[in-house]
Amino acid sequence: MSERIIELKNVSKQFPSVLANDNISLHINKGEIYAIVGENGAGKSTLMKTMYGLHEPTSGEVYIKGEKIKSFSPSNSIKRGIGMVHQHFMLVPSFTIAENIVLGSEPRSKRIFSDKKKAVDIVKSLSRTYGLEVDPNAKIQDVSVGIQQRVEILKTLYKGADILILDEPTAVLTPQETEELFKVIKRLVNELDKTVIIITHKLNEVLTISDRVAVMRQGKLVDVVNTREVNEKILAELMVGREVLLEDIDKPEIKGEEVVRVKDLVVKDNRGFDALKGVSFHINKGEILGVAGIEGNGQSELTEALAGMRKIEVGHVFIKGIDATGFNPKKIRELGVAHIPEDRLVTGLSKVSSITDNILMGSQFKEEFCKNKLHLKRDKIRDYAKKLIKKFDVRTPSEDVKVGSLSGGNMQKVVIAREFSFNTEILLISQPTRGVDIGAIEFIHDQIIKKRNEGCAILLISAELDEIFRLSDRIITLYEGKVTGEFKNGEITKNEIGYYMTGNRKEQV
Amino acid sequence: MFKKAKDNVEYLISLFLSIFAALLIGALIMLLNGQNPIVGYKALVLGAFGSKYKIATTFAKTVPLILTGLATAISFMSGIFNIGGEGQLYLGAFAAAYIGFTFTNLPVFIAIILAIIASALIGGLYAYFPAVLRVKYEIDEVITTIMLNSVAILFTNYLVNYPFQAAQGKMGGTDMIAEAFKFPKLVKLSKLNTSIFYTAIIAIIIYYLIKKTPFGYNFRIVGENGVFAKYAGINTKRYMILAMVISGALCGIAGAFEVYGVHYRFLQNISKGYAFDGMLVALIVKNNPVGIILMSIFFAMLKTGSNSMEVATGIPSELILVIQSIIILFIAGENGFKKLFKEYRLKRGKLVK
Amino acid sequence: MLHDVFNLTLLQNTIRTATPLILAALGGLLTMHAGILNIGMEGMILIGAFFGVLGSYYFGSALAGVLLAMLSGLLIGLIFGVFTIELKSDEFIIGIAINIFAGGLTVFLLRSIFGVKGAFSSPKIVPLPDVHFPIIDKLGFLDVIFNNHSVFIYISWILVICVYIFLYKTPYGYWMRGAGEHPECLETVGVSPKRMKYISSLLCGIFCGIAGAHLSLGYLTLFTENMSAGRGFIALAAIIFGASNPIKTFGAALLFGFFDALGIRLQGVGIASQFTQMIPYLATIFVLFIVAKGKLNRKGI
Amino acid sequence: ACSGKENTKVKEEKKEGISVSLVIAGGLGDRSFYDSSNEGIEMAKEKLGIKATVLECKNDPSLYGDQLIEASNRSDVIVVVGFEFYDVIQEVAKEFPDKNYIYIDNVIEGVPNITCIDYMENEGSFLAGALAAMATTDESIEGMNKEAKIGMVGGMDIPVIRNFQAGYEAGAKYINPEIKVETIFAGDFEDPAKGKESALALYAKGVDIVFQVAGKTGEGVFEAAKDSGQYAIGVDSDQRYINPDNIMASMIKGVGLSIYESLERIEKDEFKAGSVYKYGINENGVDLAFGTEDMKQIVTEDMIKKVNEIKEKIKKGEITVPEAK
Ligand SMILES: Nc1ncnc2c1ncn2[C@@H]1O[C@H](COP(=O)(O)OP(=O)(O)OP(=O)(O)O)[C@@H](O)[C@H]1O
Ligand SMILES: Nc1ncnc2c1ncn2[C@@H]1O[C@H](COP(=O)(O)OP(=O)(O)OP(=O)(O)O)[C@@H](O)[C@H]1O
Ligand SMILES: [Mg+2]
Ligand SMILES: [Mg+2]
Repeated sequence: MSERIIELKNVSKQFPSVLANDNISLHINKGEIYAIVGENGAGKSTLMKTMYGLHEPTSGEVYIKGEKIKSFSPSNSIKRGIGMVHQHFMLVPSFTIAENIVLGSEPRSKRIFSDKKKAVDIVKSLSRTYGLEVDPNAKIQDVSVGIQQRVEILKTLYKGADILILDEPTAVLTPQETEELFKVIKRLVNELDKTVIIITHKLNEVLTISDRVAVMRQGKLVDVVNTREVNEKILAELMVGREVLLEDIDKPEIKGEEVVRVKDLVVKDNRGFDALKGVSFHINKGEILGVAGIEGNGQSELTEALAGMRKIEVGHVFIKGIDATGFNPKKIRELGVAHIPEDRLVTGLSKVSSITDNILMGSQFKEEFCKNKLHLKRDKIRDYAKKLIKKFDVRTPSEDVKVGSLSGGNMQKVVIAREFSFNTEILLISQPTRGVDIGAIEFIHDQIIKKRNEGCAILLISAELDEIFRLSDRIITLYEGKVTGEFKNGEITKNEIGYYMTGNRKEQV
Repeated sequence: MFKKAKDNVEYLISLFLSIFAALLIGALIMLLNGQNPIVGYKALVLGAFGSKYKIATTFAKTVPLILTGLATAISFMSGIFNIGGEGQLYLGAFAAAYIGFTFTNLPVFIAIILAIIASALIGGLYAYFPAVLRVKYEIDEVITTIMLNSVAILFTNYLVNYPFQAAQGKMGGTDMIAEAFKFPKLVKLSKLNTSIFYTAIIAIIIYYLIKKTPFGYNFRIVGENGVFAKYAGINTKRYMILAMVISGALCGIAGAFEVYGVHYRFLQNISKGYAFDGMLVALIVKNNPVGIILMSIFFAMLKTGSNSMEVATGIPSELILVIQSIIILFIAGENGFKKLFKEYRLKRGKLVK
Repeated sequence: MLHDVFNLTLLQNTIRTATPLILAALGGLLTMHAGILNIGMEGMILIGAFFGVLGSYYFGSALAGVLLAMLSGLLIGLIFGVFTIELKSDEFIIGIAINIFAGGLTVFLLRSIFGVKGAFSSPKIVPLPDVHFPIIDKLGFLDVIFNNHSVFIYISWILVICVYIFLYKTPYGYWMRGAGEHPECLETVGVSPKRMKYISSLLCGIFCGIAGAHLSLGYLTLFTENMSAGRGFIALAAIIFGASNPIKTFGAALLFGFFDALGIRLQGVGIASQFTQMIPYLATIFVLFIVAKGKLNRKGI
Repeated sequence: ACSGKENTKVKEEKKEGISVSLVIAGGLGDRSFYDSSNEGIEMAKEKLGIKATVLECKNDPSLYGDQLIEASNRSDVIVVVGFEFYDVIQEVAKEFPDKNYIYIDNVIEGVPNITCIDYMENEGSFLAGALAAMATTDESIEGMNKEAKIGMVGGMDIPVIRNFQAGYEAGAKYINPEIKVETIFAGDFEDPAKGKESALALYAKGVDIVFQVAGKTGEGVFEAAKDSGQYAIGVDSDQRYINPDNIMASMIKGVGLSIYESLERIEKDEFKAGSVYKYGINENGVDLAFGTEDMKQIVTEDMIKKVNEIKEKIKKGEITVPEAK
């Protein structure tokens, strides 16, 4: 029998209003890749944080390398060789990548000074070794989430952890990047004898990478299975408690007029460089236009520009025939646009406000909730919030809970619930299912299709090619701020589209 | 917005416990200083509520606290920090006084309305500048408002010592406002006057604005997450400026009430930090309008009471300041104490779903 | 006339006026970096000023005064820390409470220890020494401006450099800034953000204690009630002005000192004193405006 | 038995003397104005056996009324110190017609139970100005330069302080019409550092004597004098003791004395309530003091003599001292 590198005995974690982990016992063997799956809010992150020492369990015992943990703290865990990549980035925005990677264990000169040069060198060589390219001197606030994810992984590698906990590391990676990461993980395990615990909502990834899978549901450990013995369907069923079918969806043809037209759009990114260099496209009524592209090729800037949140330098945006170039978000919304932003924590939600308050946003002046544009109808609002929570299956003890205390997937559902309920004709959707469990993905996809079938013109941006292919009627590829190809869904395969996403034009194929 | 009654009760309980703990420490200090705490606290309470006059005096002191407290609440909740209430109050007071001693022939009703409008306008305007600097030029409003306090106080100081110096009695103030304009007193000798009714009306309006209207909701969301508010279509800049202007106007009105209800003229040191006291009050109750009223009464009680406490028991007023600051510390720590207690209970208690 | 206003003593005066601000601001900017806005500096300075005088008077040594002031600052910083960090209380409230506390406590102790009210001065209070650099004796204007200042004026310059190095060149500085910007992140890399916040708050107390001791033992040799006279707030303004960067904050404090000195000197020229006293405040706003406008313009390009 | 005890107590009180409250606008410990008023009360306690309480308002206008009423409720005679009480005292005195109010530093006429004592600061500071003007050109005094330039540091730019300033300038000009008198207002009565900076700025301009009229801010003026080896003139009380080497004289306002005298008159039933007393040089209400016997004088005998001559001339009306507008 192989060595049990981590063992949990009857671990429970109680938050004031939630029992996040309920009497969990499991063990992880040295040198294995152990996957954890479960719905949003099942308690996966909490369990990982407990292993990492960020939480102290309310009851139960944790053994690392055979030793019982008495004092829970990340610094002790780091000493014991545990590293963790968190679901929500743990990076200081104003520091450079190198500074972030070495934070907490900086290379020093003369014992008290931090040695910046050495840090940069270390990062360079780490990048090279693991094939995770980053610019050590770039500031975190200026780089894309994909890069930030790499930085997170480099951070744990730098600390020399032999147990790696990865909480949804692939959520924001492109398929190529995921593939790269998995190579790295395999190498770490096979050649360097490390142990990896990985949380992911993508069941195909689980099957590709892991040796064993633990399934969690509502705080409990439902089952631990050998990966070889299961398939996606079984896992999904274990997770959600019912059958989940992410099969091709039926999309009736809708003949609709043009609703959105974008002409020669030029937009700058946060650092002042051109992020979009003359992008043009249109979207028709009842059509989903998918934008495929590797993270950081202008997708974020595109949605922001369309939503009125980023200055348009050159070019025009027409919405329903009206020149909406330079409109602010309010005016854009008044034209009938709803928007699911890429960054739900900062843009899409107010974490310190209640779910009700988050859902009310945008409807506060509507006659339904507000008499004479002056008096909010509390009861109506509360009922509405309850209704949406139920309809969109937000897992929460009550509608008064602050959004910040929800699990990631449930936060996303709050945004979707609000924006999809506006009854708008146009939807800008960015990464709708990032970090969302498979049951919820099915649900969100259904909602998007429903919107489309109702005649909505939808712009869909996603790092998930599967998602793009599953939902879109038409697909454009974006590379370095330019459109490199446009296809009807079905004209092209997932493999072929990769060429366009890496800068090759149609002619060259 | 939709806070549960249970939370409120819990808050009140822990608030009282905190105050109680602070009073215990205060008692200890008095004991160490050789005074009898029971006598001291009795004098404090009697000093604040012991007679009709004392009660009136206590309530009179709530007026500027409530107004500046509400002013703080609306600006802080919108994520823009008006620390300039003191300056706005001075300018508002002067503007109101100016109307009162210049247009002495106006009908009373008109004069008072005019004075209140003038004070609100000038207070609001004086808050408008730092707000615009913040919103358009990203200049921190905490600095500018602190600086503008000094400027306003110096400027009014100039006005009352040069162009508008009182004709009689080397007052360091303007002339008196017309006799007819003075707000009637409610209790003989005390400073309690009809401005408390106006204050109540203003408090109700602000309460309604903050708690019941979509605008109040917008103010709050702008303060809680400006990016989100902007994304959702709120003109955050406008709301921030508006919050600041309302805040300044309230401070200006507080100044007008000091003139028309208390001193009947502008005095060069008309406020000794009312705006800061009001800020404290608002912060303690987390910008809750009803809380501001209650906490203002508590602070006014401390002020009137401690005055009598000093005279009656010989406990030096400095010591009372120390005790007061401990009370403030403990009230501010209320939430923290509660959390620590809950965590402790959680550790020993049973698991619940 | 102009000569009376713009002369070397103006710069001398600038340096003297700025020093208490600099010392306090160095502390305040540490808490600022650690994510705590400290408006209790006013009270911390006052406490430092009192205990500086107390220590110097009783032990007959200015050093003892400074040490006692630092110790008192440390304690008050600890109180500040416990409430803002441990109990997560609103830092505004705690700051104001500390100011009230300091005002009351110093007056109370003044009366119970020295038996006086208002002011205490005595030949037994040993002042901090002035420092004389013979090398720049002969250098004319440099001598006037930079020589013969109280010792903490020079120390404050060294401290500016030290704090700068601490913040930007040592790991601890990174941790402190990380604690303010993203405490959870710091925690996950094994450094306690709470501890960094505590350290910042204790250091702030110590720095403000030194600022107070400098005020009551270096700048003056006495204690009077409320002698901090708003310096804590101006220091805060300097911190915000200087974007919490020690060098820029130093510059902001000097700027304020300069305009204050200018205001004093402009009184001779026939402007009502209230207007000359406004100069430092208006000038600060004006400079902020120019700087901000420049920044926006640059962004525009 | 119980009531008997109380009776004796009341009797004792009566025997002890009248009950007095001192209400001051600022706080004790300024080592000048308010402290001087308290000295009068202390003296009356000792010599007349009065019972007294002090109520401070700490410059908080919202307390003026409260403290005055509190005082009126507890005492027969209320001594009110500070021009700031102008309004409240009129309001309160009306409500307590059988109480006696002695009001210091302002003038209210025609109220039967308010007796005012107002000081002619300008006359006192005239003497200070004259003395400074004589000394500043006398190089035999260590540290003086030939230039005829003297200075003043005022707390705030308010009428009372400007009255000091008017007399000071007139006195200086009386000695030397060519003299330059520079005034700086620190803008604060509680900031000694600012006072020091203001005085240093004056000294740097060639001023060698600075007259401080600035409360606690003035403490900084004394320090500046000490540090730069130059001179200061104190105010309100005889402040030479603070630093006899650099404080050459003090212009004194006889607040304590006049309060004591008023209380004495009340004890002897000679008090004329409702009148206004102007205390100038003639009434010994203001004066220039040179410290105690054991202190070495900074100024010369001749100068003191000259000051006394000027005093006489003011008394006789040969010199009229201007007031501030
Ligand atoms: N700090 C906290 N305070 C209170 N409740 C919390 C806290 N952290 C998590 N929870 C709650 O605990 C439960 C489990 O959350 P957790 O983040 O572990 O879920 P998860 O399985 O990682 O979900 P996801 O897939 O969405 O990331 C959720 O109901 C969540 O709301
Ligand atoms: N959704 C809405 N429905 C009706 N009235 C609204 C709505 N949103 C805002 N208002 C009105 O707009 C005014 C200001 O609100 P807000 O700042 O949100 O919009 P705005 O300033 O008009 O925006 P902008 O100037 O960017 O177009 C208020 O008078 C309010 O009545
Ligand atoms: Mg999670
Ligand atoms: Mg001379």
